[in-house]
Formats: sequence, C-alpha cells, structure tokens
Amino acid sequence: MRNLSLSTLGPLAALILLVILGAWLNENFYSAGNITNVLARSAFIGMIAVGMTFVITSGGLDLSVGSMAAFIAGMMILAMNAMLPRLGVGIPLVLAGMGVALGVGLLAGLGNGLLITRARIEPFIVTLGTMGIFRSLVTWIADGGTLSLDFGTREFYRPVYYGGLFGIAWPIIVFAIIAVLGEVAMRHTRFGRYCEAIGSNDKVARYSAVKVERVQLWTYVILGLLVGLATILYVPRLGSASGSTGLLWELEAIAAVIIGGTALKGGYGRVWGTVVGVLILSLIDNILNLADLVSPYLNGAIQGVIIVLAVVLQRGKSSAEGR
Amino acid sequence: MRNLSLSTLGPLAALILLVILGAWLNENFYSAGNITNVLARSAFIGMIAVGMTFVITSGGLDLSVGSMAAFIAGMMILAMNAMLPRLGVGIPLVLAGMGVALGVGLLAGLGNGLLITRARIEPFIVTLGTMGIFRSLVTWIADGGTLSLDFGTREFYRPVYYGGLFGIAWPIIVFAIIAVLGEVAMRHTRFGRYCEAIGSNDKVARYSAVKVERVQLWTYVILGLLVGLATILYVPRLGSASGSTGLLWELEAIAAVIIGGTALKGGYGRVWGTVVGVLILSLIDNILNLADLVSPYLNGAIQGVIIVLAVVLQRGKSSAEGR
Amino acid sequence: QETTYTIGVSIPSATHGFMGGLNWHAQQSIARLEKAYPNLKFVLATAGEPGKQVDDIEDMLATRNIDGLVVLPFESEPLTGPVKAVKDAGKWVTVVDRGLAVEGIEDLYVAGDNTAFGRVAGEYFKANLASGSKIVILRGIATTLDNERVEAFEKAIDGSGIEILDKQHGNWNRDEAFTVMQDYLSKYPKIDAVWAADDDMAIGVMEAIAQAGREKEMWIIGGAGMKEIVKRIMDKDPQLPVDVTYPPALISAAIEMTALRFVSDTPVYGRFIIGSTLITPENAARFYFPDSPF
Amino acid sequence: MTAILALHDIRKSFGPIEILHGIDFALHPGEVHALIGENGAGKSTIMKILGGFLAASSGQVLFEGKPATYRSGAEAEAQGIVVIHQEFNLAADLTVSQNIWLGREMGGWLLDHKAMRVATQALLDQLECRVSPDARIRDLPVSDRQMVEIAKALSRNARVLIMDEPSAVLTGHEVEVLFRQIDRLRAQGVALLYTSHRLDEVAHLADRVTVLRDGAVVRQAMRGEMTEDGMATAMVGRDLKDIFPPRRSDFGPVVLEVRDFAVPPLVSGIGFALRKGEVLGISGLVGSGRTELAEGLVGLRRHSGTVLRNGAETTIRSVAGAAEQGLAYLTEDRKERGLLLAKTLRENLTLSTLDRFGSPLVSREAEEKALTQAISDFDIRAPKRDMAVGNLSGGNQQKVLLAKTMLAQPEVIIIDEPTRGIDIGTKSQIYHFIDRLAREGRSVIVISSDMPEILGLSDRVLVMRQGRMAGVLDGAEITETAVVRLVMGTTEKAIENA
Ligand SMILES: Nc1ncnc2c1ncn2[C@@H]1O[C@H](COP(=O)(O)OP(=O)(O)OP(=O)(O)O)[C@@H](O)[C@H]1O
Ligand SMILES: Nc1ncnc2c1ncn2[C@@H]1O[C@H](COP(=O)(O)OP(=O)(O)OP(=O)(O)O)[C@@H](O)[C@H]1O
Ligand SMILES: [Mg+2]
Ligand SMILES: [Mg+2]
Repeated sequence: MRNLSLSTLGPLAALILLVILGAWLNENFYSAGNITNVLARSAFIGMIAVGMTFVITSGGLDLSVGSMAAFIAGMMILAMNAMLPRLGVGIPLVLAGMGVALGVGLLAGLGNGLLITRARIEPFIVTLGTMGIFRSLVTWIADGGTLSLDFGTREFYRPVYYGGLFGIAWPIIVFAIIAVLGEVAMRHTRFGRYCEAIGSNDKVARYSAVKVERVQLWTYVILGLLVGLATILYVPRLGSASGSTGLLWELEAIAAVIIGGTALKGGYGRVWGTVVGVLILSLIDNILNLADLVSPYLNGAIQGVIIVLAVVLQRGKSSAEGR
Repeated sequence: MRNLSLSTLGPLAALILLVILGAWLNENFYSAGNITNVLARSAFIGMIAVGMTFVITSGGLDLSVGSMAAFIAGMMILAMNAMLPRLGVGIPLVLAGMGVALGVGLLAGLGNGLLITRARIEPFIVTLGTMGIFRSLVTWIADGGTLSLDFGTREFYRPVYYGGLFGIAWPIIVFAIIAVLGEVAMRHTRFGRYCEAIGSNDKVARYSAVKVERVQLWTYVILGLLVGLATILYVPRLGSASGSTGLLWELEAIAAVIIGGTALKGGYGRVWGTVVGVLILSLIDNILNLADLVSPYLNGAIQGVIIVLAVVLQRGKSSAEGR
Repeated sequence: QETTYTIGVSIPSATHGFMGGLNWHAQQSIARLEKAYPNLKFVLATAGEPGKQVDDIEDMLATRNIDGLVVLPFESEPLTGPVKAVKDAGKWVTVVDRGLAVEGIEDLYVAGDNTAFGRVAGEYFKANLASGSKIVILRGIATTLDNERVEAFEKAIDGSGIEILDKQHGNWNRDEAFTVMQDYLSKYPKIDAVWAADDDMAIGVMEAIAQAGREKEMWIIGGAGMKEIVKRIMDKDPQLPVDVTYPPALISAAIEMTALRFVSDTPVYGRFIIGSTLITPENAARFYFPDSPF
Repeated sequence: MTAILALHDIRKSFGPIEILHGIDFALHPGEVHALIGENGAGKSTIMKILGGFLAASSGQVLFEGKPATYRSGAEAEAQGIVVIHQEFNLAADLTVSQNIWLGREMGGWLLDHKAMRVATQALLDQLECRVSPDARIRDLPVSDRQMVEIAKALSRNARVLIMDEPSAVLTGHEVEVLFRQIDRLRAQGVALLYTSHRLDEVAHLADRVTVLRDGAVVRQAMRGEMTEDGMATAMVGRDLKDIFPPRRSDFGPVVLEVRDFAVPPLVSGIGFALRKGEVLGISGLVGSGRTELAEGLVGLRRHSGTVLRNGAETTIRSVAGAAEQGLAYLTEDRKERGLLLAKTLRENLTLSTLDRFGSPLVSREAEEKALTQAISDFDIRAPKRDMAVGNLSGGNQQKVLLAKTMLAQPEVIIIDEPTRGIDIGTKSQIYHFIDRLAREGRSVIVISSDMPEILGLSDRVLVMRQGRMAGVLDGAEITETAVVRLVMGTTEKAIENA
C-alpha cells in the first residue's frame, strides 16, 4: 500500500495543482456544469485508457483505438438507421445499436489480438495497420462525409449522453464503474496479476502455467469492448461519425496510461493512475479554454509542458526509491 | 552474417514484391523520373528513420521528430529571411540557413536527450511533450499561417532538392551517405555496439564501463541533427513551413524502423532494414498513385494491409527460429 | 479515333466535413465526365499533408502522363513550385480555391472568396446585433485561409460595438467545437451569438448549447452550406437564421471547365470567383442537395 | 606477504536493515581465498563492495594498502579488480564475443571484429568451451553463459579476481577446467576470492577460508586447518548429520510412463516409467539434453512420443496442461524463466497456483498465509517480506522458486538442479523435503549435475548422453563409478536399452 501511495502521489499532485489553477483562473471552474462537462468528456478516452492499461501492462500496445472508435460509431449508426424501419424508434433499436457496437468492438479487438498472438507480429505494426484500415473504412462508408443517425432516433438516444442518474451524467457513471472494475481487475484478480507477470517477463509467466497468448488476446478483446462501450456513449452526443471521429484518441489514451505511472515496457500497471492521467489531460484542455492565457496557437505547447511537468513531479518522488 | 540475411530477407522480399507490382501496374514505374521521385522523397523520412534506429535500439523513442522538422524549417526560413538583407541571395545565405537548421536540430535533440537522461522521464512522455511544443511554436511564429522563404532565395536554393550530381538528385546522394554511415556506425563502431548493449540491458552496459547516459544523449542529439539535415533538403522543396509540415513523420519513421526489423524494446538495431522499411512505405504511396485501384478513401486501408503483410513475410521466416 | 486526355485531380483528403463534401463532388464530376466523354481519363489523388500532395503531383507527371491538372493546394507556398513544374512541362493547370504564392502560373483559377466568407457573416452580425452584444468565435485549423476569414469578419463588425469574447480553435471538427463551446458556456454567462465559421462546427456548437439549455439566448452562424444546416434554415430554425456559402461544389466547376478545355473549343482561361452569399430561409432551397454527404 | 585488497570494519545496510556487521578481511596475491556461509550471509554483498559495485555504509576498502579510489565496477576493473557475478552480467541480445569485449572493444574508429572473434575463440578454447563466439547469449544454456562470464573475466588480465559461485551452474568437467585456470592464475600471482556451496571444492582450492555467518566473520583458517565438516558446522552454527534422508522402499503403481519420447533436434528415444513414491534421478553432462527432455515433458517444447499418465495416454501442450495432469517442472534458469525479479515474494510464490487463492478475487490474506508457510518451510531469509525477489540472495531466490513449484502440490514433479546455489544446511532440508514428498505418495524426477545429490536421493538413476538414454541404474547398481561410466560413455549399456 505504501509504495502505491508514493508513486500515485505524483500525478495526483499534478491533478490537484491543475484543479487549483483552474479555480483560480475562473470562478466558474467549480460550477457543477463545468465539472460535469470535464468528467463526461473524459469518459470516452477514460474507458479506452483503462483497457489500454491492461494492454500496455502485459507488454502490448494498441494504436488503432481512435480509428476503431470511428469505425464502430460508423457501423453502429449504419446499423441503427437500417434497423429503424423494422424496429421503430425505441428501446429495442437503441439496444440493438449497442449490441452492434459491442459486437464490432469485440471483433475488432479480436482481430488485433489474433494477429498479435497467433501470427506473432509486433503490436505496434499490427495496430498501425488496423489504424489505417479502420479509418479508411469509415471514410469510405461515409463517402468522405459524415454518417448521421436518423434524427428521431437521435432524440430518443440523446439522454444516454446527456441524461443521468441523481444528477450525475451517464458517461461519468459508466466511466466510474469501469475504472473501479479495472482497478479491481488489475489489483485483485488473476487476470491483472497475469498481465503484470507477462509484461515483466513472458517466459517466466509461461513457465508458471500462465496461458500467455490467451491473456494477451483477452487484453485486446477487452480493449475492443471498451472502445465499443465508449462509442455507445459517444454516438448520442453528436449523433454522427466521420473520418475525423476519434482522431488521435490513441495517443491521448496511451499518454494517459503513461502519465498515470504504468510502464510503457509493461510489467507494472496502475489503473488509478490512468484515471488521474485522463483527468489531467482533459483538465488541461478545459483550463486552456477557460483562461485567456496566451495565443491559442500556443495551447499545444502549454499542454506539452504540463504533461512533462506532471511526470517530473511523479518521477521526482519515485526516483528517490531508486526503482 | 547468416542470421542477418535471414531476417533482412523478409522486408526485402516485400520490397521486391512491391517493385514488381509497381512495374506491372504502370510501365512508367521504372522511368528514371519516377525512381528519382520515390527515392528523393524517401530521403527526409529516411534520414530521420536512420537516426530513430539508434534511439530505438538503445531503448528510447522520439515522437517529436515530425514537429521538430516543422520547427527547424520555420526557424531556418525565419533566419534566412532575416539575413537576406545583409547577406544577399547567394551561397553564404544558404550556408547560414543550413547552419541554423543543424544548430536548431542539435539543440532540440539535446533538449529531448537531457530531459530523458538527466531528469529521467520516459522518452514517450518527454517527446510527446516536445512534439506539442514544437508544433505550437511553429504555428505561433507563423501566426497560424505559413512561413515562406523569400522567393528569390528559394529559386537559388531550389537545386539543393532538385539538382544533383551525375544525374542523381542530392537528397538521394545524402540519404545514401547517411544510410551507409548509419550502417557502419551501428555494426562497426563502439557507438552502435553500445546502443545495442544499452537497449539489451542497461545495467550490464553500465557495469561494463559504458557511459549509458552519454550514449543515450548522443542518440537524441544525432537524431536532432539528422532532422536538421532532412529539413535542409526539405525546405528547398516546399519553400515554406507551417503547422502541418512534417505531420505524422514520427509515426512513419518509427514504422519504418520496426518494419525493418529493429526491436521496439531495443537491443537490436538494423539500419539496412530501416532503409528498406522507408522504401516500402514510400513505394506504397507511389503505387497507390500509379493506378486507380480503388476509391482513394481506401488508400489508408491498403497501406495498412501492406505494412502488416510486409512484416508477416519477415516474421514468417524468423519465427521458425523460435526467437 | 480521337486523342484521349488524362486530367489529374489533386485535393486534400476528407479530414473534415467541407473537404468530405469536396471529395464527394470531385468524384461525382469525374464519374459524370468520364461517362460523357469517353476520351477523357481522370486521375484522382488525395493527400493528408502538403508534402504528400507534392508527391502526388510528381507521380502524376512522371507516371500518369497527365495533360492537365486540377489542384486544390493544401497550402499555397509549398505547392507553388511543384505546380509550376507541371505548368513548365507544358500542361494545363487549374488551381482551385487556394491561390498559389506566385501569380500567373495557372491557366484557370476557380475559387471561393474567403474574405467575402468572413465579411458576409460579419455584416450579418453587425446588422442584427445591438452595440454591446457579446459573441464568441470558433476558428478552424490554423491556416492562412482561416486567418483571412477571421480578419475579414473582424473588419466587418468593426465599429459596431459588438464585443468578441473569445476565439479558440475548433479545427473544423464537431467534437472539438462541442468541447470549446461547452467551455465558452461555462466561462461566459451571457453570449448573444456565435460565429462557428463552419457548419460542422455549428453542429457541435448547437449540441453544447442544447445541453446547457441556453438555446433561446443565442443564435449561430456556421458556414459552407451543409445540407442539414440548409434544411434547418429552410425550416426557419430561430437558432440558425442564415448561413454563408462556401460551396464544396466549386471543385465540380473547376473540373468541368478543365474538361471543356480538352473536349471543346470553349475558352476557359481566367479567374472565376464563386462569391459567398447568404443563405436565407427564402433562398435556401437553391442550396439544398439532399444526396451530397455534406 | 601484504594484502592487495582488504576490508576494514565494513558495514552495509539496505534501508534500516544492516546486512554486514563489521567485516575484516584481506586478499593476498597468489592465494585463493574462499568465502563461505549460508544463503544470505552476505557473501555476494562483500564481493560487490570489493568490486566497487556497492558502496559500504561505513568502514574502509583498502587497495594496495591505501583507501580504494574507485567508485564503480568499471573503475575498479580498470585497476585490475574483476568480478564474476553470481547473477549473470551479460547482455542477452549481444553475441558472446560482443559481450566479452563490451566496453573495451578492439580496433580504432572501426571495430576489429576479426581480432575480437579470434581472441574470443582463444579464450573459449582455453576453457574448453565449444560455444561459438557469434552465438547470442539469449540462445545459450546457463552453463554456457557461466563459461562466457568466466571467459570475460579472464580476458580482463585481473590482478584480483572475485568469483561469486562460478561453479554453481557448471558440471564436473567444466569445474575441472575452471580449477585449472584458477591454478594458473594463482601461479601468476593473482589474488583470488572464491565462493561456493560445494565444500569439497573449497577444501580442494582454498589456501585460506573465511566463514561468514549472518553478516559477521565467525572463523578464518588456512589450508588444512578445517575439514569439510568443520566448515559446515562453522557456517550453520550447529552439527550437520544425515544430509540425505534414508531410502524408501515401497513404491506404488506406475504414475507416469514415457515411450519413445523425443524432443527434436537433440533428444530422442527416451523411455522410462516412474512409480508412485519414487525419486528418479537424471544425470548427464551439460548439453546432454536433460533440460530439454523435462521441458518437452511439460509441454514447453515440441515433442513426439507416447506419454501415459496413470496408464492413460495424454498429450501435454503447455505448462498449464501439465499442471492439469498434476505435473510440475522447476526450471534450472531461475532468473530468466523462474522468477519475476522485480516482483515481490508473494506475487512470485503464488503465480502458478493463483487459481487456488480465491476466485474471482484473489485473497491477499490467503497469499500472505502461504508466504508465511513457505518462509518457514524453506527457511527463506528475506530481510523484508515485501521486497523484490531480485534483492534476495541467490540461494534464497532458489528457495522461493522451490516453494513456488511445491505450492502446486503436483503428483509428479520434475526438479531441474534443485539445490543450485543453496547452502549445505538448507540443502539437507530440501532433500528431506523431497523425501517427504515421496513418502506422501508423490513422484519426483531430480535432474542434477551434483553427483552426491544424485547418488544420495535417487531410487533409480537415468543417465543421458547426447540426447539419448545411456542407461538406467536401479537400487544397488547406483554407484558413483557406474553413473560416471554411463555419463562419460565408457559403458555400452545405452545401446541395448534404446
Ligand atoms: N538491494 C538489496 N536490498 C535489500 N536487501 C538486499 C539487497 N541486496 C542484498 N540484500 C540482502 O542482503 C543479504 C545478503 O545477501 P547476499 O547476496 O550477500 O548473500 P549471499 O551470502 O551471497 O547468499 P547466497 O549464498 O544465497 O548467494 C540478503 O539477506 C539479501 O536479501
Ligand atoms: N544440440 C543442441 N541444439 C540446440 N540447442 C541445444 C543443443 N544442445 C543444447 N542446447 C541448448 O542447451 C540448453 C540446455 O541443454 P540441455 O538440456 O541439453 O542441458 P542439460 O543436460 O540439462 O545440462 P545443464 O542443465 O547442466 O545445462 C537447452 O535449453 C538447449 O537450448
Ligand atoms: Mg550470493
Ligand atoms: Mg539443464
């Protein structure tokens, strides 16, 4: 427990500093509306990043998640529009759409996972390839434009993003559940333990009766499912998908994982850290929008500086331990 | 020697298949003009990828090279335009511009390297940060638009890209020299040996009196210099720099390195492989332009499939060895 | 047997709604013209960044034996040299939308009017807002043409007493516009109008406003002429009183005129500026193309 | 004779725990000094301090009578102090030759590959090691890696050579080669420091012996002043008798039978039957294919042939499959295949049997209980319970590995080099543990390069030579000469058996 707190402290400290900064820059920062906005927006990347934590912990990588999200969104919209005449606007249609999203996500993750574990190709290459494939497919299906959900369906589906329970938006609730499940899975289940073991030394894991390929395959499948889940919450937001949906989400998700203290080489995963990392990233955006610091051209530079600083804070703490 | 030929064979086979495909699709593929075009445009990514090979071999990573190229191009153009009144259009001006490019490249690489080796922050995070920083700075300096080289200067400078020696374009010559130097450095010098040793096991390297931090720092500095060199050849081609210069070059360079057979985890570097990887990537683009295979929307998908296939070919050979 | 001609078309790839529409129109025109004129062949290439576009043009020249080139430069400066090389090789050159850095290279220039695009929007704001009104702006991807539009807009509202609260980049992207607008709404208790500068961004903006429940408070002007937006103007949506055109179909005009150069004797040299006009509920039907993806 | 390298009142702590309590100690040119002690006594720590790899918390290191000036292993090496580490210090992706010359490559701007290869070949020849200079370390078995380590040390022209259990992973012949080199260096006036848990080696080699117990020197003696028993007693602090348990005699039915088993390319034609409650020893030279056979049996390598478990034919394709059949294998390579060095004792202990610690949630409590049990069963000396396994002493790592494999309570257990690097006191405990397993009705296959171990433990001995069975010895047939004859191939029993 002690070393957990020590090393999570870094990103957490950065997060707290950002919150203080935000509040100081703009009094509306603390408003329920703004907090809801920031958290709900984090939810997509957040869920994906939780899945990515397992992939990276077990020594893998997935560059395709952003385009996979676009692809899933496209397929989901297409499927819902196609089923509309038969099912009519209503819960069955929405459930069917969700099923399609999860199914496509599962298949996409399975595809990545099989290429990596069966054909034994580097995860970087496989997912770089599928990244191009998914994105092209969406653009192609959308004919270069935007796939839009039927207007009536959309109105019905909207509350899945904008509605909530006890005043808490659905994306936030779902993200929280996924984060808790992820943390439990990483710390307290065999699966998480196996991921860490494989990432530390896959040979040792194999000699210890761990089904290395199967666990790795599962990490990609779970990630695919989580991308599907993220898409389910994403589609009601704008009701559309295009070639630019989910652009660079992969980089953001990976960055969140690494900022959170998971090792890029695998062997050590921290789901809480990832959640903190995601929040840091979306807070930076929020604060840059709320404050009139400098030219908006420099937003990227400030983002870069804060990311590096957040990690410096963390490393400052843990490098004392010598790692 | 034998295992070298075995594992280089894969990407090489893919390259040869692509060449055959290209020739079959369009008889102009073999024309001197087309070959020059393909080789010359590979030169930018090529030189950067050669530098990236050393970074990755020694266990590092650099995501910032694309934005670094944009930044260097911007600074170079700014400097040349500023010096124009004093130096006038001529060789001194071009040389001064080149000096600026190499200088800025060196400093940028040094910055990355120092943050990674002194502050001990993950290369992924550092270079993700500087990636944002460099790109923002260019956009900011260009005020959201484009920085352009004075037209007269540009006309004078043009031959550095379009001219050549004995009918071979300068970028090709320079790339070839860099590739040969890189291969020699990797295989036949202490530096290359140390890179492999550090990537394989930095503790062992340190025990063996290898100055680990210094070698790692050098890999980033050299990469910075090579980005500078690539920019020197790039600026006369496009004569301008903007926020979209060098977009995604980092991904292409890393992909070339991995396709070439260098291990992403470090410890094993192959410069020849990288060169083959770069050629594969630019041939794919060229071939897609040679024929109207499919909807241009699907280019990305075809690219993805070919990248994965190229690596499957290679792994097919080497997985027999059991790794 | 008449001679066949090959025309290269080089445009940016469909990374946002407007470009998506432009890609669609390009493909439609090509299909139509190839059917109408069997002796015309087209080569279409799309690029995600200026360097790739230069590659494409080089490849067309070296391997596809093009007789003419229709190009929408990703950026003016970097494309100037390569397009000039095409011209110097004796080919026909049509430049679309973004002019080259050096004048007089192209045979035909077909463009929208970025200055007018900003100005027309600005004039509408000036005419319909009281002095002291507060507005926010969403900018596109940081480029020269975005700068031109914003400058023209600011110049047009000059002296009206309208206050621009903020102008951040939404990068012509729905999601980013949504995020930026959400934060604007948190930051500013009172906003009277939004210049979203692009219809894709307008959609994101409207969602954010709907979420905050502030639909009554402000209206939005987008830009380009996306079918959904035009439809809502036709339906007299109070939130979307008007739109400013910047039709992606201008690529069709350019391709067709270039084709005419090869299949007929019609003189097509010159500059054609397709002005930006205001879409109002009255004239909206003329701008409505339900089949276009944009 | 003056000391070339000496320690004066050295203390060393890791965190709050003091490991060494005031060590005094000297090395003299032309002398082999042996350092012995139980696992975790602090031998490796002393050697690292001498070699500049660790700084002492207090006290002085004297080199040639003056306080040592070196600050790192590399600097020490430049002054002629060379260490062969207990854990391997080789870069796995590099070749033998590249590793040996790492940091001191030959050639000017360009490396002189040929010179290095030739020099490497000469070193390997000197060690009678048949490894190719161009082989990658990754592909070498542990014994060959150890020989490369030795070659690397020899290439350094040491004035002081410090060897931390160099013989632990070597077999008889290689140990002889090593001893010849040690004799040669001693004659050249090199000061040598040597540790080993094989006390016969110590008695044979050492001119001077220092006995360490719990981080303090308890005895020093010159050659001939101390018997092997005396050393063992001084180390452990009590008399040791009956290292080996008494023999068992009642065996049950055959639980594992193997027919015409082959693990390409090396191993073929293996057939044996293992009975309930039996200990089968497998002996052979390094490279005779014992490890490959074992790895084939548990599905880690592609294999062919028939395997019968309790009379029923089965196929085992993975360690997990083997576990389902009640088969477990303890690897000889604890660093690369046995333990996650960066993880804690607990995580390592339960890794292969995690499904027994609760589902879906793993019970931390149950794990901790298992760890407590393992620590006491195997006498694991860990300064802290939650430390990384990599920070344990070598012998204690081996104990963790043993505990981990035993936790699965396999019916049939294959143990590859069970007591590698384990001190004599604990060795005896492990032997009794194996005996207990057999008496509980489990069956054990012990692969060992330690002759007394094979002789003392086995009910039957299978000898392998060049991937084939050289013969099987039963009961009274098991004598040292009989085994050695089969191992070396001077008896022809192999042919009739195959
Ligand atoms: N980095 C470290 N952190 C904490 N404890 C350590 C560290 N390194 C060694 N120790 C502890 O110091 C003690 C002495 O270890 P050392 O390796 O010197 O023993 P040893 O005598 O060589 O034993 P063995 O015969 O098993 O190799 C052990 O208890 C070990 O766990
Ligand atoms: N002829 C060979 N071909 C391929 N690999 C071999 C060959 N001989 C030995 N090896 C390698 O050596 C390793 C150990 O060899 P082997 O199992 O034959 O040794 P062993 O008899 O168990 O001896 P020890 O355990 O004492 O090293 C194996 O894992 C294998 O990779
Ligand atoms: Mg030790
Ligand atoms: Mg063995």
